[in-house]
Amino acid sequence: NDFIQDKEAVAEKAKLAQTQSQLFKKQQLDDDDEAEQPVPDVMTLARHFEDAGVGVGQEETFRISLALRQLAEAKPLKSVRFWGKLFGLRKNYIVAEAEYREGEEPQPEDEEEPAPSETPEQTEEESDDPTANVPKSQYKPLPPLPVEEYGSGVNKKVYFVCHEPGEEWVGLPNAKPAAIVVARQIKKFLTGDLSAPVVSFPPFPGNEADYVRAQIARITATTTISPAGLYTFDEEDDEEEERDTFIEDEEYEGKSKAELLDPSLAGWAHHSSYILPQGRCKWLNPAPPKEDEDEDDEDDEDEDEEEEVEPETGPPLLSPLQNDEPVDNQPAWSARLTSETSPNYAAVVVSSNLWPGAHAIALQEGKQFANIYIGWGHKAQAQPYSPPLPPAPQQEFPNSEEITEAADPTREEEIAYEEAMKEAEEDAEQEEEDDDDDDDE
Amino acid sequence: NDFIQDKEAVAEKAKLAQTQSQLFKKQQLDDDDEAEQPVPDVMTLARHFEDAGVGVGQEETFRISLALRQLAEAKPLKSVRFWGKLFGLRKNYIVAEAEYREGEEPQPEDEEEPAPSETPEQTEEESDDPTANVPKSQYKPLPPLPVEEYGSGVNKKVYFVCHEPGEEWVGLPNAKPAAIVVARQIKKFLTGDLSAPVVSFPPFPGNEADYVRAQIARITATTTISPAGLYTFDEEDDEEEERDTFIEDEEYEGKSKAELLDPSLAGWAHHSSYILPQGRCKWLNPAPPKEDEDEDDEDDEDEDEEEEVEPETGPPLLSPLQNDEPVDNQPAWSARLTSETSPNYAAVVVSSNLWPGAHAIALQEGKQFANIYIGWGHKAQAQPYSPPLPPAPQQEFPNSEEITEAADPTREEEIAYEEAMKEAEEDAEQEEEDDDDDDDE
Amino acid sequence: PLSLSLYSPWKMNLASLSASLDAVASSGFVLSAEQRSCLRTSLVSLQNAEKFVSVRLWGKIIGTTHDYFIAQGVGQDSFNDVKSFYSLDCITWAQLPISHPLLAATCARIKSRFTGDPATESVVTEPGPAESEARPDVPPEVARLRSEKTNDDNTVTVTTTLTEDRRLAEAVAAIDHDVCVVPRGAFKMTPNNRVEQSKTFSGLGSFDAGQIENYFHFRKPEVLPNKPAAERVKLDPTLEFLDSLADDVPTQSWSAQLERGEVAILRSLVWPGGVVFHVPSTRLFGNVYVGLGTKNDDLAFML
Amino acid sequence: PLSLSLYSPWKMNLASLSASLDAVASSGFVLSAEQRSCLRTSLVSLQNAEKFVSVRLWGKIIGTTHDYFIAQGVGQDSFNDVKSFYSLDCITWAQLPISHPLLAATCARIKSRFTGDPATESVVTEPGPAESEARPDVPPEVARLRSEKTNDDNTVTVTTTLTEDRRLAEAVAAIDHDVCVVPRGAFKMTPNNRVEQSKTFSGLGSFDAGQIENYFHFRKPEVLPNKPAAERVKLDPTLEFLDSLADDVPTQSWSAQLERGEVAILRSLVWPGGVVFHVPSTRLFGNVYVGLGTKNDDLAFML
Repeated sequence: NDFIQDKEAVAEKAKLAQTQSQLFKKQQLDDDDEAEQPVPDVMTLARHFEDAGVGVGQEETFRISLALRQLAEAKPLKSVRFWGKLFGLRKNYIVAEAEYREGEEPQPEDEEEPAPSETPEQTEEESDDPTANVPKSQYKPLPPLPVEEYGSGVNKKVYFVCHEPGEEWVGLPNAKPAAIVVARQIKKFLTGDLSAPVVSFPPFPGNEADYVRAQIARITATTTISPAGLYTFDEEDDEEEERDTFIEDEEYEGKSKAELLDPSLAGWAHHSSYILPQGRCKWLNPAPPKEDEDEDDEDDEDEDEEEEVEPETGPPLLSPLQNDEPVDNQPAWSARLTSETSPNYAAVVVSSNLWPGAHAIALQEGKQFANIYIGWGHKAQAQPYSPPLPPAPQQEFPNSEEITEAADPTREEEIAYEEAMKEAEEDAEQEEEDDDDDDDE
Repeated sequence: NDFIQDKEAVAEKAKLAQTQSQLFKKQQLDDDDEAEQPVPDVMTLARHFEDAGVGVGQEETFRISLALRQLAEAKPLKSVRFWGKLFGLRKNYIVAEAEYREGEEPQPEDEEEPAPSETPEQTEEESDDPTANVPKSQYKPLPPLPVEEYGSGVNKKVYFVCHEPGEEWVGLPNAKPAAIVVARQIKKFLTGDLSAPVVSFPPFPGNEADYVRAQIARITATTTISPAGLYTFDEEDDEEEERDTFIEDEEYEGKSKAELLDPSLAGWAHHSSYILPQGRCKWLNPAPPKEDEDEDDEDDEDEDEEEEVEPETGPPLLSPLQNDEPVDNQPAWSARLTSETSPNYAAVVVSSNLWPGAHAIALQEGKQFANIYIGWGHKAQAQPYSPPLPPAPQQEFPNSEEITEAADPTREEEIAYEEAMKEAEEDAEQEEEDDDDDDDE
Repeated sequence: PLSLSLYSPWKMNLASLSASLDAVASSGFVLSAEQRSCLRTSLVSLQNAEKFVSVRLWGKIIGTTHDYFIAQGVGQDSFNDVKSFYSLDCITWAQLPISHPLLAATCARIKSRFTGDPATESVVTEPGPAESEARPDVPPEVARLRSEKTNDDNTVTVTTTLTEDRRLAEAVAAIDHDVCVVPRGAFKMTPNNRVEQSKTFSGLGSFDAGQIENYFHFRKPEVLPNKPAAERVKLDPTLEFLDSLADDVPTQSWSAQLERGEVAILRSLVWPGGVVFHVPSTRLFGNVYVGLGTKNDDLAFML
Repeated sequence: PLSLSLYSPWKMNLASLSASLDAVASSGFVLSAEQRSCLRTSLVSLQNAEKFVSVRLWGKIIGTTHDYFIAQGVGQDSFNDVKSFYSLDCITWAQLPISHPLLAATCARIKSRFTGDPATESVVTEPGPAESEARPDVPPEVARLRSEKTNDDNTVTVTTTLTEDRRLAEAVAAIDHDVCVVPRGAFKMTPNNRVEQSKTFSGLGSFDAGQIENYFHFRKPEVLPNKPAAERVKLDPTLEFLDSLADDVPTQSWSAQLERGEVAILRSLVWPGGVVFHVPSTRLFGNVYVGLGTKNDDLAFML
């Protein structure tokens, strides 16, 4: 029977135990109790989430908390938190969100490398296949929008994933605008393999690592929230448009549970920047005016698409939740207490109805809060998904009279034309006759 | 077979479920988050105790927390806490410690009533048994020491017990000095029935309710501790001897975990008054000098016991733990962290080695602390228990020459006496002879 | 139906609940100590009041303002005698209406979220059978909810007004149909055609536990009777008398993982939040649901 | 031996640990999430490294500075092939020495607390057998610890120097002897005289589960062989081949309660902290110890 396969399962279990046992090492108590810890008190937060019916179990959470510490020790990270868990078909992802210590950020070059599959068309063009000699398309796609660098926009933080706590953490690539744009149009199950291709229409630019990263970016942007007023913008930084950092407001006085529970959700604010339709947080003109070319030509050619592009805008960072769009006629967020029998010791939990599985809790009058996502990585939708239709064929030439083929005349037009011609002929004959007459006269 | 008995067990389970379901009622959130709650956040404290391997399980703890609230609502109580759990042979006791709201304390008379069995000898004396006519003992026992009233000494707080959360809470009688004195000399299992007699030598003055209360008093006095410095004496109260109240020290700055963990236990202080050998916290002369009687008589009679009684003394309230006597060559207390892998988020737990099962935790630099006892209610002892020997028979008369029977003479004394007598006789004869001689002369 | 089963599978007793919760925690189904306390107490009362042989926790359906906890009580016949209850606070339980095929079809059209208020009404308008067609026999409590209207073009429109508890009943029944799953050998068909729990079941092996063909739908078989006779004779009638998950349509309806090498987890892709678990080499298995109560109609695009 | 058993009793797997912990929590045995995580991981490694058929958590012995967690690994023969291990951190495990009767008697004289440092030494001086008496056959590792001295009056004094892990081994063996208990019917004697777990055991009834005569010591029987033959013939040799708790000396060695009507708890009065549990009508039973590791010699005075 399946004795050998059973043995394999047991061996796998033992191997995982071996791997995980490295997590359980003693730590020295910091001399200074107040010392900033890179990893928050995951267990305490998880207990409050558990009170809200949210979590992955105390034992797994404990292992995750140790794995986060391991990550913080292995890389030059300033802070690491448990972002959440994404279910996959064959493996699941544990996701950690981290920030590098100042001055120890990875070089941008390093980040660009792991995405060689971004433009698969190019490799095809250079290959030796027999179609290589067919006439090549003159179509030049717009250059992809530049990826926001680590530290700003959708890549303000960096994300690491592993399948089981104790296994190696794998850094995800930076989120790419094109990937986010396509991710919004597709709905795919994750497989659990970061290098798996994402087969979809429209074609997804990248593999599962990019898709995971894009979904994390979308979920983070929409569902990361904090009690309103806890953070504020640095007064010295007065560029209103592009503020994507904030500081703790020292004057925050705490919010009562009633305020945090208010169904208007005015007690909570968005903690992450909104992602624009173009897939970036900071808007960038996809085709900046090229000043060295002839302006008239351009006016003609780019009229429909790029001329005088209206910058995309979205709600600013720290906007209150009450402006969020309803989801299918239901509020975007639901707020509750974690206990109805002991409300005075309960935490406030706020759950996203747009991304089911995303939750936030607030403790200690909102001075402590946390966000988590546990789910399949899919947005809620009341209507069945239907893939987008292929775009309309591109116009090859601008529509102008000189190159427009004339419509074939209809029978009526022909008759009218023939009649008109006949009449004209008759008129000419008549005139001739008249001329003759004149001559006669 | 045992079908009917099984049915009874099922019915009992259903009945308990019915009783307990009354606990689970919703509570309104207090408008003022800061409002003083009569019951502390039992669940959070229990979670920290659980981290230390101490507790009765989350579900039972939750039911207990609701039962405490029920108690606080049913009686005029200012505060209620989960004191602990005592195991019994047939039932266990859940113990709540409470303080009445000011002005709503029970009348002292109410408290005296539930102890009618205190002096069983008296009822025997008055009964009609045939030995009633035998000569009665002239021995008048000293009147029992007065019981400390609610609010002071061992009865500073009041205790309620139940077998299962949801069942009715039963108030325990005030702790009696005589019961405490005898409880120290015996070692008995609790049965779980408050009205059960306590069969012991020396005879225990009361039933199991008094024994439970005496053990609670002893455990509380020895093992209730708080971080040193968190509380202080009110400066206005300058009677050094009898201070048994304290106030929170507003200048307390918190103690680091290292300080709370220090093996000297200097970071912790006794939070309850020491019980003197006489079974009270405030010393009382058991036989105050009766001024109206003849002083000489008294001097003679009371010489051995009561004259010039040295007041018993003990360590004052808030004494540091480091002065506690070692237990069998081991320190009286053991301090540890609740986690060795995440010490920075761990609590400090201190366990009594004198009363195994008694523990204290400190959180938030000692600003929050809690005590608990879970066990059989027995003090640790390295040597096997041996019951005290009966006291030496009482001296009926003071030892004076006039009533002392002379010792029988030994043979040597007899011989010496006889010889002395003989000699005397001979001397007498000689003298007679001499007299005769004299007469002759 | 069901969930959170154990050594005497499908009974939620002191022991099985914790063990089962342990198994499904990694799938995001956790209960607070408060909820566990309440459930243990209130489900004992429910069992006693309704004289059930056993009660079990089915799961919860997440609403926008409150969640519905669902429990089931089982009578003498664990295959046919099952009643469903819902509770908003884990303390008081109300019985759900009996599912009806007509309403099931109607409810499948509602894609909005559950609110958590059982009185919330949904109105569904759908084409009905032509006036000439025979009307199926509809019980009055169902007929009462439906009103037919003949349009000008002689087509019929049916308008159904449903309270949320009615919709909840249909969702529970629909999920049970697809997600209530038992491992091979856990139940057997007795010679007198009763489905009974097998006393000798000792669990699947570690490898087998991760294969969906070793799991069966605990419902009246639908696929099996339509299989070719040649295939059917190969099956052991005492053990393989139920529809196998391998015959599910669509074919890739499940994700199976042997998590940590110690517990087999089958996650439904059709009903996200439906989780089946089995601890290999033990009698412990069960299933639970925690989700929005709506079906995933997009599976074809998502794989 | 043993503890924390289950449907395949006496295996500590994902499910049985939680269920068992639930049952013994009311007796004051709780583990933190950290300890549970560590135990689950490290005991799997221990099982794998030592090729045990199963591992189980035995309990803990509380020391003044550290606690000893005790686990046991079981080989093919669950009755005879059991090894004990201790750990201070729930991660690394060290095997305990094999118990020896001579040292058992010596350790019974030590009444001081365990410290939690396995290297702590205790020195016990006790009268030995007269010089003329035959010396029992003592293995070298035990003999090494003992030194005999003939006094002036020809009596012999034996001085034994024991490290705490040695003492721990004897305490675990002594507690196992008295507290490792199984319900009637959970194990059976096969025709070829092997003790095997019964596959048909479905638990005691609620009433029976609260009666100590329905529990047996899982050890080589000591009382049974000395019973009158007339009594012995009344016993079922396949089920009642072990010493019943009813024959324990002293007679009142146990407190039995059916807690909450749902779990039978037997607490040892001889070894305070020894807890036996059984969930009626299920295969779940086990025992666990959490205490100081010292025997209660005062039972006669305490009842």
